[in-house]
Amino acid sequence: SSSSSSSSSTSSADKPLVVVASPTPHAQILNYIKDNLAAKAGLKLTVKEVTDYTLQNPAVQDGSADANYFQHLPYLTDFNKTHGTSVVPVENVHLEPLGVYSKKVKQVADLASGASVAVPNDATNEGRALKLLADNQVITLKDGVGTGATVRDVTGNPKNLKFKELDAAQLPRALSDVDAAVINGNNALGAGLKPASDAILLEKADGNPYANVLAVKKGKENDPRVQKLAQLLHSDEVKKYINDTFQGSVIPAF
Amino acid sequence: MTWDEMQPLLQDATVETLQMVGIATLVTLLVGLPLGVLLVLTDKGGLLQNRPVNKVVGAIVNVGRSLPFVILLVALIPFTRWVVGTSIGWQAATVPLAIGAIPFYARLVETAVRGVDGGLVEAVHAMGGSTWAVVRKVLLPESLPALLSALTTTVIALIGYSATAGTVGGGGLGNLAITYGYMRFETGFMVVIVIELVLLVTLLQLVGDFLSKRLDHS
Amino acid sequence: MTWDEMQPLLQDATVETLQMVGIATLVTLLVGLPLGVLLVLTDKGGLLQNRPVNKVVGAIVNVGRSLPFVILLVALIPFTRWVVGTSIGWQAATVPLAIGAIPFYARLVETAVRGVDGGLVEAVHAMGGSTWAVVRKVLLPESLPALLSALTTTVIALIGYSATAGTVGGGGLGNLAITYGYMRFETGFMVVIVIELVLLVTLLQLVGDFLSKRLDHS
Amino acid sequence: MITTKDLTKVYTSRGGRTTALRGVDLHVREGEVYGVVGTSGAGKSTLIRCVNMLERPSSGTVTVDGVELTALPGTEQRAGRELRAARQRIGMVFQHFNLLASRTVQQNVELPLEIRGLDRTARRRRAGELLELVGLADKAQSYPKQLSGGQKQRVGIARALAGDPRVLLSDEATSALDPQTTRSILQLLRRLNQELGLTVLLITHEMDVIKSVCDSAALMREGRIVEAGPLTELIATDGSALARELFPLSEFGAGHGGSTVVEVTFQGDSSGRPFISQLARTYQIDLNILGAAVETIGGRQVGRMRVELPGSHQDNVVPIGYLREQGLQVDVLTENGTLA
Amino acid sequence: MITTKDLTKVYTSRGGRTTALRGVDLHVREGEVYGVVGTSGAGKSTLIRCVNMLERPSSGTVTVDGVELTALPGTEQRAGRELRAARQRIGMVFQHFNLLASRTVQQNVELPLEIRGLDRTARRRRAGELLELVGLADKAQSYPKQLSGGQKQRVGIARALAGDPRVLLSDEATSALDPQTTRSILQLLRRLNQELGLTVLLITHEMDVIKSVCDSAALMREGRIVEAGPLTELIATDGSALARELFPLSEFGAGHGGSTVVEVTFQGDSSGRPFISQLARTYQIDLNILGAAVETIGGRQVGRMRVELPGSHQDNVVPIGYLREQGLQVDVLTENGTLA
Ligand SMILES: Nc1ncnc2c1ncn2[C@@H]1O[C@H](COP(=O)(O)OP(=O)(O)OP(=O)(O)O)[C@@H](O)[C@H]1O
Ligand SMILES: Nc1ncnc2c1ncn2[C@@H]1O[C@H](COP(=O)(O)OP(=O)(O)OP(=O)(O)O)[C@@H](O)[C@H]1O
Ligand SMILES: [Mg+2]
Ligand SMILES: [Mg+2]
Repeated sequence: SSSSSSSSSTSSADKPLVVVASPTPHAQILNYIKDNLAAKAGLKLTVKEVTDYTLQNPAVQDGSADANYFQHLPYLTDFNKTHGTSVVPVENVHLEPLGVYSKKVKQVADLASGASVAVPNDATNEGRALKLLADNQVITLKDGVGTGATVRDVTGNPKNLKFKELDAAQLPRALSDVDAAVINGNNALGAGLKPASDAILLEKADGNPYANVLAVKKGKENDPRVQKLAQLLHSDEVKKYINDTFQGSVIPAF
Repeated sequence: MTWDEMQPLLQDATVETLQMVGIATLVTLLVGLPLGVLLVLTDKGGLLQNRPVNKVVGAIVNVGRSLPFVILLVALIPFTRWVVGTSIGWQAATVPLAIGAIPFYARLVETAVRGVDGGLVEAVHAMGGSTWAVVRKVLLPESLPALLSALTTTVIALIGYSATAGTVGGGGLGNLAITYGYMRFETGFMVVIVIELVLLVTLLQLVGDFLSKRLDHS
Repeated sequence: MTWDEMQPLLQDATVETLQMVGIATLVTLLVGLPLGVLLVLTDKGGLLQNRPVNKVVGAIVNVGRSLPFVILLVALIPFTRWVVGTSIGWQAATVPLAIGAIPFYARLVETAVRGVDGGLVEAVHAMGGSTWAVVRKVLLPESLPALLSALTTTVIALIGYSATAGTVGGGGLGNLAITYGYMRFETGFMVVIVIELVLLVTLLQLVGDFLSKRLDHS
Repeated sequence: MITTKDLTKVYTSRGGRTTALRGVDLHVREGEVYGVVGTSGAGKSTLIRCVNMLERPSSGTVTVDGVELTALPGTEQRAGRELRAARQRIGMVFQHFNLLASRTVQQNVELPLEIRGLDRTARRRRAGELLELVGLADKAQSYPKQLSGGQKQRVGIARALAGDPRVLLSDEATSALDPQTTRSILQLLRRLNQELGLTVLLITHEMDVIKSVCDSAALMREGRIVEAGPLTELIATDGSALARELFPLSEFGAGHGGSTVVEVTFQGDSSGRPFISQLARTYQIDLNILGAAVETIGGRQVGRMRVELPGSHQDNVVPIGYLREQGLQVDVLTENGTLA
Repeated sequence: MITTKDLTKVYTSRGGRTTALRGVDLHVREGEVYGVVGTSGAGKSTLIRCVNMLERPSSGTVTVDGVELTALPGTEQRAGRELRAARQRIGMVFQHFNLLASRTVQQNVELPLEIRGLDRTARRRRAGELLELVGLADKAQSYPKQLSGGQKQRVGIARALAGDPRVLLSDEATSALDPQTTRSILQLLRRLNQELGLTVLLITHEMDVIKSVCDSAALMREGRIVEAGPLTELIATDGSALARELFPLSEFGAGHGGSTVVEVTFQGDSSGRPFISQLARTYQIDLNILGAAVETIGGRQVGRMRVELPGSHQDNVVPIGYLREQGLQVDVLTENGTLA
């Protein structure tokens, strides 16, 4: 089939570059490039939206796709280690700052003892949400847990918070049923929350390891089409598009 | 992951699954059974023939079968909150589970009740029995073994559905398999959970078949 | 979101749904039909009575019905890649869809084929017909209307399942409803998609019922 | 007890309209066993189902035990309260028994009593009595599938009697049974009729059933009753189709050339007289019996005989006159064996 | 044509073992119509199903048209190639017709020919001939549900004949039909038997069926054949249960006090003699005929009469002796109407 032949390392330059991506904001950004910038740069781009994290690295590894764009570096590293894959990052693209939101309190410190806090239940976001709370001294985590921390790794919990693990997209909808929720930028924005003003706690952009990257199978980093896409992702037009479209829930990481 | 780490997770998840599926089954039975009987009674030539009611109920049942579960779940949030007071947790998961299973069970009930010999209905009419007597003395008791088989099928389907309960923090075995085994790549753990699921389902099927056969005097 | 923005998305998704469901249906039919017939033939008192085969096939079918769909999907990745050459896209989605639908259809086929009057089987035996003649001349043609109804039910269930196809980039209407309506909070768009789904399902049910009735001469 | 007046029934379906009854006047007296016969499709089942309103007649009236059922409100699918009350006084026995597989024999018999709202103890007692009556007391706790066809039908009869009906309807109650079982069911019906004074309206296509239990009978053809009356009267009726069905003589021999063949039909007392031997002795002729069917029906002897007299018709005018004087019906057959 | 030797059949199920056949020796000659009667559960269906191996006998042999079927390989569920070939020469007609609802009448008749592998044109021609034969040529394109019971059974017969069988088996083929339709089906069977020289083995529980079409008959009871032979011989046999079933006299009158009641059984020529009137004239007595059943079966007159003679038994020794001299079988009844 066409997708497997494109996996040969000497892929011809005029074949479309197949990129798998999560729908928001990754595929949206890629589609902006495809519709507005790719033709000028002489790049043929095919974007495939895949909602499942776990499939995207194998798809790149087995040649079903040329590149993916959905993950941050800690996840990629972890995945390579557990699955023996050799997917490498090309460039950082954007950051989706995680924030703590609440309809009940104005700051984290006001959370009462035994308050309920909803966190995402997926592997890339749960550990990150807990780390945000840990970095702000709300809880402490077991030493050495990486990005894959779960609520079971919470060792110190002075406020005796009750954690609820929910689907990331469900978090804004459940906000009125909990005292606070840790919500991804894109989901917050979709639900009409403004990260900059509404979050009672927000991830910092500087030195944040959770920037989402464009990644390819090792050895394809120098494919001219990949290089072209990387350049376009770092263009001013894309930066402006991200800022205009996502209003701070997604911020350019370049 | 060691067995000691798995054990409490498994135990909690098992309890959650049983709670969710148990309550959803109860609700499904209470709503789906009358709905299925209604579909038969209001059909053309039925005892309470009523085309509009039949068409509307039939359409609702069909729609219920075709909507993506997550959409159903979202659409139901206000209702769920009204019923159980929250939109998260296993209690909240029971509502969309039941609502998803009701049309499924109602169709199975319809088929089962249609299987009852029309001669028996006529016999009760000839005795001077009312429609209610027909339902209570003939349609339900005569189709009981089939209704029970249908319930077994529904419970097994509910166990499958309940994997989605994780979306609203409902937990359960299916969710555990997805979050640990699948998203965090604990393949060994996943296998353990799948084995537990298969055992649970097989047990349910055996018990259901046994009871259904015991009740069948035909 | 305006209609002009929705329209191309809807169109693509509709095509994807029809492709996925169409191919999965075909595969389900090709595998599920023989499997269902096999379940009847190998059962106790059946023409090819064979307890081990019957028990094993029955168990596989039961397990297939109870596994969370995502787990099935992941477990199948190597197989999917072997069959369609890729693990993403709508082609890849057809594999778990079909595998999920096969046990469902097989059970329905089993019920339909069991409904054929044993006297007809005996009649063919008395004429000197082989088991194959019984299957081809009696079991399949006589249960055709029921097999068709069962297929309608399966296609509708497949449309429901296919919402999960987004997991592997299969797209389709259900996935569109989830990504836009659920993840991006475009409620208006979600309503449009749900209406299209409901229309599609209702249409299928009507066509299925009509054909089944036309083929029924009993 | 049962009276229908100008009853018609038209079925309408996609296929078109079928007229099943075309003006039926049926009159069943209290305490009699009344049989209805007729070819398939004649409308027998439709008639009996109109009697308890399982089918609503298109026009005409049905009166059972003084109540005009056609005047009571309700549809075929949903009977009104008064019709339901009236039905409780009419028992019905079905060809395929229609017993509930989920209930024991006793619970099946209790069903009409449950519908009437009797309490548990009263129900149990009444069911016990009835099972005793039909000879199934020992099967009270069995399920229908454990019974033979005849036993199932006995349960069906016990159930039909549970509500102390004045009238019993039966649509081919014995058609699914073998002759021996049929006989025992018919004896039971006859006994119930005599002991309880029950009025029975039954449909059958077995002439033997009519012969052995019915007081009266009706013959239906194409939605009409073409003959009806007490059996003994029917048999005496010249050219009665029903009588011919009851005593088919078609296979009787045709006699030799040069002789006269007559058919003698008689009923009641006349057969008590030895007319054959009297004829032989009075006229000193040898009578040859080619065919005969003589039976005891309803306690009276009835029958037909085909008798061969030596000589031509002219030669036998006197003997034939003698037979007619005895009150016998005599038909002279032509050479080829048909009635002249 | 059909011979079974010491056939036994034991069914084993959870419930236990049922012995349905206990050593059956059946012999059906080529070209005859052979009837089997017996009470429900006697083993009739089991016997006929053993003839074409739908049930495998537990022991004993079955030979049809020279082929010993019991020696051919295969199980009940899966017949071997040779048994399948043998079955193609044995037609079977079922009580409930067993027509395929999904096929037209013509396609139903073509089914055995498809199984034999005939081509389309040949099949169509043969089906056309057969439908002509059974009088349903105009219904070729109808579906079974559009036919009446009798028409369905005609299709069943046409189908059974499609493979040019030497033997036709029929298990209660007319039990689901009304008497008129039954007659037409029986006439058809008789005609096929005479025109095609077909051997027919049929099961029934209607004595009328035996009387009207069978050359020979067997009576089964509890898995055994208790009586068998040509009909005329059976009737002449003293104390034949089958003859009694064929001519039931139970409803005949019992006579008055002070008289002697005798039952006279005769067959063939003896009935051609006017023994009743001869007796009357010779001994100058009045004979009263209490009951009579005289018919023509297989062209011969056969029958029974219950006759009342005046005076006690002693008084009638001479007349009874006279009757016996005529070759008639005479049984003297006791006062209460049973045979002495
Ligand atoms: N529900 C119905 N819808 C349409 N036509 C019907 C219906 N029931 C009976 N008929 C028709 O009415 C006529 C009389 O039928 P009915 O059943 O009363 O006959 P029957 O005398 O009982 O015959 P059988 O001896 O076969 O039982 C037939 O032509 C039959 O086809
Ligand atoms: N498949 C079976 N399994 C067990 N017992 C059976 C089976 N078929 C028949 N029998 C038993 O074998 C005996 C003979 O049955 P069979 O059907 O041959 O009787 P029959 O003479 O045809 O009766 P009927 O007149 O009711 O058709 C009965 O006692 C019956 O219960
Ligand atoms: Mg009828
Ligand atoms: Mg039988």
